[in-house]
Amino acid sequence: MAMKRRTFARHMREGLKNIGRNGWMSFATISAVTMLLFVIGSFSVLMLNANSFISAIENEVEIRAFLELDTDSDEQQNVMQEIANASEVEEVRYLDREEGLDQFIDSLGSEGEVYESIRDENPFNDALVIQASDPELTENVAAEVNRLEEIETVEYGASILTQLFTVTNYVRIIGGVFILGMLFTTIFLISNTIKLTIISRRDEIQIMKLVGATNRFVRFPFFIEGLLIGIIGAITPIAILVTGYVYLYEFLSTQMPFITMLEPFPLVWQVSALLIGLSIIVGIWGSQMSVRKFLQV
Amino acid sequence: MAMKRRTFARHMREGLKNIGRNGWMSFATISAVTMLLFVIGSFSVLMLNANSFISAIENEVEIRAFLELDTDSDEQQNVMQEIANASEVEEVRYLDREEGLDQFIDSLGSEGEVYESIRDENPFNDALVIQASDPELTENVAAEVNRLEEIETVEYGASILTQLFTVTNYVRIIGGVFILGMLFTTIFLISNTIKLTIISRRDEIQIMKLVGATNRFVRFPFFIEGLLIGIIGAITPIAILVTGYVYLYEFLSTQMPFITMLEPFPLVWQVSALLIGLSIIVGIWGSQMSVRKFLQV
Amino acid sequence: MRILSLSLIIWIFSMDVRFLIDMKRVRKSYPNRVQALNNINVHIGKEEFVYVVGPSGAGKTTFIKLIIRELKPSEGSIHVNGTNLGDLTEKEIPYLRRKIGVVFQDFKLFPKMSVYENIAFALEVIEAPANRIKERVMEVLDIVHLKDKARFYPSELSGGEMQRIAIARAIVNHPAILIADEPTGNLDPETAWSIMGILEEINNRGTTVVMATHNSHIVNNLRKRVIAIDDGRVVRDEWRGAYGYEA
Amino acid sequence: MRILSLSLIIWIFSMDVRFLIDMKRVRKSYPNRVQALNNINVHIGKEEFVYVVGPSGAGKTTFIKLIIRELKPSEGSIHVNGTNLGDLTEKEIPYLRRKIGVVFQDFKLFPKMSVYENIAFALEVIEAPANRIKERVMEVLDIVHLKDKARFYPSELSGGEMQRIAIARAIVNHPAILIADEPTGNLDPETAWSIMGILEEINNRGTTVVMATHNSHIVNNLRKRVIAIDDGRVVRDEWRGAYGYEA
Ligand SMILES: Nc1ncnc2c1ncn2[C@@H]1O[C@H](COP(=O)(O)OP(=O)(O)OP(=O)(O)O)[C@@H](O)[C@H]1O
Ligand SMILES: Nc1ncnc2c1ncn2[C@@H]1O[C@H](COP(=O)(O)OP(=O)(O)OP(=O)(O)O)[C@@H](O)[C@H]1O
Ligand SMILES: [Mg+2]
Ligand SMILES: [Mg+2]
Repeated sequence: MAMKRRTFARHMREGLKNIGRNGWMSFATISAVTMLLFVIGSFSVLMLNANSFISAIENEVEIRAFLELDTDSDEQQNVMQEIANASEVEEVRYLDREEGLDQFIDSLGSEGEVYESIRDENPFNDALVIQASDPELTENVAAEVNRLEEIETVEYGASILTQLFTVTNYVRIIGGVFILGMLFTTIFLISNTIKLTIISRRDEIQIMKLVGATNRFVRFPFFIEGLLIGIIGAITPIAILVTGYVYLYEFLSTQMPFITMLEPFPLVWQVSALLIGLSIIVGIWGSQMSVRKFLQV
Repeated sequence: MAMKRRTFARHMREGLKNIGRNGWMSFATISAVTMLLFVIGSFSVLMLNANSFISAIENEVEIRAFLELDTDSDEQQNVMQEIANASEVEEVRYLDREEGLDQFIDSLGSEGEVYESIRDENPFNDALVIQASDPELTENVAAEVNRLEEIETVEYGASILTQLFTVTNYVRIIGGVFILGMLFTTIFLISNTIKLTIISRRDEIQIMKLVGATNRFVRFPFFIEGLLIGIIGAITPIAILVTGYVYLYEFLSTQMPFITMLEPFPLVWQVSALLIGLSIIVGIWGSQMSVRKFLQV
Repeated sequence: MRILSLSLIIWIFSMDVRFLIDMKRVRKSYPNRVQALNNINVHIGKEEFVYVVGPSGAGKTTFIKLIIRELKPSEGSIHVNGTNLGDLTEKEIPYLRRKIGVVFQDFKLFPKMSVYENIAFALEVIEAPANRIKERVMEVLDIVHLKDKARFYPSELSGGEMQRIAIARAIVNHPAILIADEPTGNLDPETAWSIMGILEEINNRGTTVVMATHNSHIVNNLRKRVIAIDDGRVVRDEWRGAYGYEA
Repeated sequence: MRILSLSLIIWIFSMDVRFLIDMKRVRKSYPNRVQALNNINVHIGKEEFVYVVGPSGAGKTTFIKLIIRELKPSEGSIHVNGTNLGDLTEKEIPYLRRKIGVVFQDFKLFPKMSVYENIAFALEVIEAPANRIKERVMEVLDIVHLKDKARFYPSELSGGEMQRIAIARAIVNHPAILIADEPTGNLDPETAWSIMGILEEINNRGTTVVMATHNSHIVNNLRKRVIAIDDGRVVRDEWRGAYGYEA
């Protein structure tokens, strides 16, 4: 049975009024929501950045497949094509021996200087630089490539790689567990706070029932109230996070250009959407769950 | 004026009873304390470990000072002594050229293989490996050492180092800010929750006052209650953290030996002491602050 | 055969809608084992005016709580307005309660709502149009002489004023049954009599009135049916009875 | 000179401890601008028994709240037991209140404490020894005939039972002054009279009793001093007066 429009309007009004009527309690709830959303919001942003940072490191992992000295240009083209076609391979690049040596010496920084002397006897062959479609497939791809007869030897820092992936995986797991834990904590604490405010209004709920209100009639204003508390509670943390992140991004990209943060947009909007969604859902859910307990009169 | 012993006993009893009388509310408060302490506890443990991990990395930073080819053994001893005596230097080690080359090739992993061929023309000189007393002093020490005439060239990865320290400093700052933020959030949310439970008991507080209770008489049981809620709320997170950390430590030290975690003891006891201290202080403070508001009758 | 037809007659009799409130063999014990009512058989017809009297703790309020289904009887059956309360689903309870206006012994006003809002609530529940709510609320406020307190909150009222607001809320939506639990306990005799005037008028317009009271002066001077309860039992049920609960 | 000595006499007079409660030119308006009391001059001596009567909303409860310093007067001075309430510091208020037993119109029982605990509280406050508390609580429970409800919670009591618990708590620590706000409003006449018996006995033992009431039957049959308040003013103050508040 549909609700009359005036009743709907009454519920809206009542939900809004209730926030004022329970001034202190509303304030306590809203500030709890604000704090928790801020914590989980900044934590999410941090973890997303850490994750992209890790991915960037992982994506720098590449395989060097040194070509046999006796391969000619055609053969090199063919094998390159063949490798490029494999589904597990993202990209193949040709690197001639001179360039390979340059890169090697560069990568050693000042330590490389001592090697300048051996430029004449370049120990490198020409090589193919291969990137796997997923960094974790690197080992497989390297094994496959090594089987090709045009390839003399393959190089990808096996031991370092396993360590790297174990570490990054653990970082991801710890981060994920923390995010989930924080999410759970947030949901629990917000609904807990709402429950406390509603417990202290149990008498009012029971009077409503005794005066002939249906459960739906009692619950609707609490629904609106939960919604509004969710929205109001989300405003401050979203505002701080959006401006804070944009500012931090600009600050760090000049101060520490080697740390690559995620672009602020659309990231901050996504996180904001997440926060307000979470906030509203928990606000409504928390209040509805708690009211429900006291409807039995 | 001293409180009678029977009154003290009465307050203790009353504080304990109140936890039962306000069953739901006490439960909500205690579980909020539990959640928050658990979050801040695990976060502290994580950050302490991250911090020690960073320090370990930083401590691996060392300077290689390559000795002039024409220095003889005595001169080498002298200069080594000289360097070792400097207050900014932690340790000096002698590294002959063969060993230096071995280490270099090892450090390259399989990539090093291509260098085996040049063993005969070792490009390294004998070197001194120097560790600064504080990793951040590395640059200074290197400059000083470079001035010595027995030293041909000094090598310490200048650019990498600056990056490393900037990154580790930022990690420390972010971690610190997060810990402080979490601490503030925890204190706020616990006292907020306590306030909500006490607001709904304002009538009772006012009746007490009207029946002739002094402020102290009203407050004391709330003091006990806050204390007990702090203690009870801290039990679970401490138990989980202690066993969890010990277990994780054992698990990771076999699974990922290259990740060095802090020894579980006395770390877990320190963190536990911190948690229970925090919990009790906030419990008492939160309840006393809130009661105070309603004493004016 | 005779037993069957007899129970049939009783059954038909019990279905008779002449009885707006109909309790049969009702027993009520509280969870703490207090036996508040025992073997109560009470039939109250349409448009009746009934006093329920009895000493403190006799079971009057329990009797009232059973009628509005705030409590379920431990035994026996209760019919109100033709409905068996035992068959009532959770969803149907509010619709029963809307037909009954109740003045609670402890008033049960909403502490955070103004006097106006407190009374309006009973009309909002039945989804009355806004303009009618306003008109009707002011009307009943006028009846209880508290028009000037419309914007006050319950905590700003005197005991008697709260009681009159509770009365106003109970009558605001023209209920079929008016139940008043000690509605004059906090009123001076003059105001109490004016309230009695209101109840009588409502009763004359067709509303059944059940009123628990300790006011012997009112019971003895405005003679109506008196149901006397003592220690959970009906000890007397007398038309135009006097105050008293000796059997 | 004459004016000076006159005011001196008034001053000495006002200090006289014969007056346990002494209000001079007291006015009280609430924050919402309701003027509840106006120019109240009331002097109540030791061991007196006073009825305060008046219509609903006249200001009786406000009068009582001023005596126990639940409210401060907007104007005028109040002395209770020789103390000027205006000079009282926050810290001293509880000690004043311990000398006054109060039966509140809305009972003000602790909802989460048992009946026993509710009454014991008033003795714990004055740090009475445990065995005396137990003894005395059972004593007053016996006086109000509710010994068997000691372990009940207020929500499990009937209206009249709550009222009697409130009375028990008010008298438990032998106060110098007993103030009762409508203490018989929820009681049947028989129980009400038994309560009046208790109040009289307490009064005979030397306790000053101030009782706000609407019960004309009691006032007219147990003749005492009657202070009638109407619309915030004392309209009559009569020894052995009858119920009524016409000037
Ligand atoms: N919720 C409850 N739980 C347990 N016992 C209750 C409860 N409510 C009432 N009682 C007990 O049931 C008995 C009847 O109570 P009820 O409130 O019906 O009395 P009453 O006739 O209304 O009395 P009064 O005139 O004092 O209001 C009393 O002894 C009371 O203690
Ligand atoms: N807290 C308050 N805030 C504002 N106005 C109040 C407050 N308490 C009482 N009043 C008003 O003051 C006036 C006197 O109230 P009071 O409670 O003293 O009356 P009373 O004589 O005790 O009446 P009753 O017999 O109905 O209990 C009333 O008009 C009331 O509305
Ligand atoms: Mg009753
Ligand atoms: Mg009053």
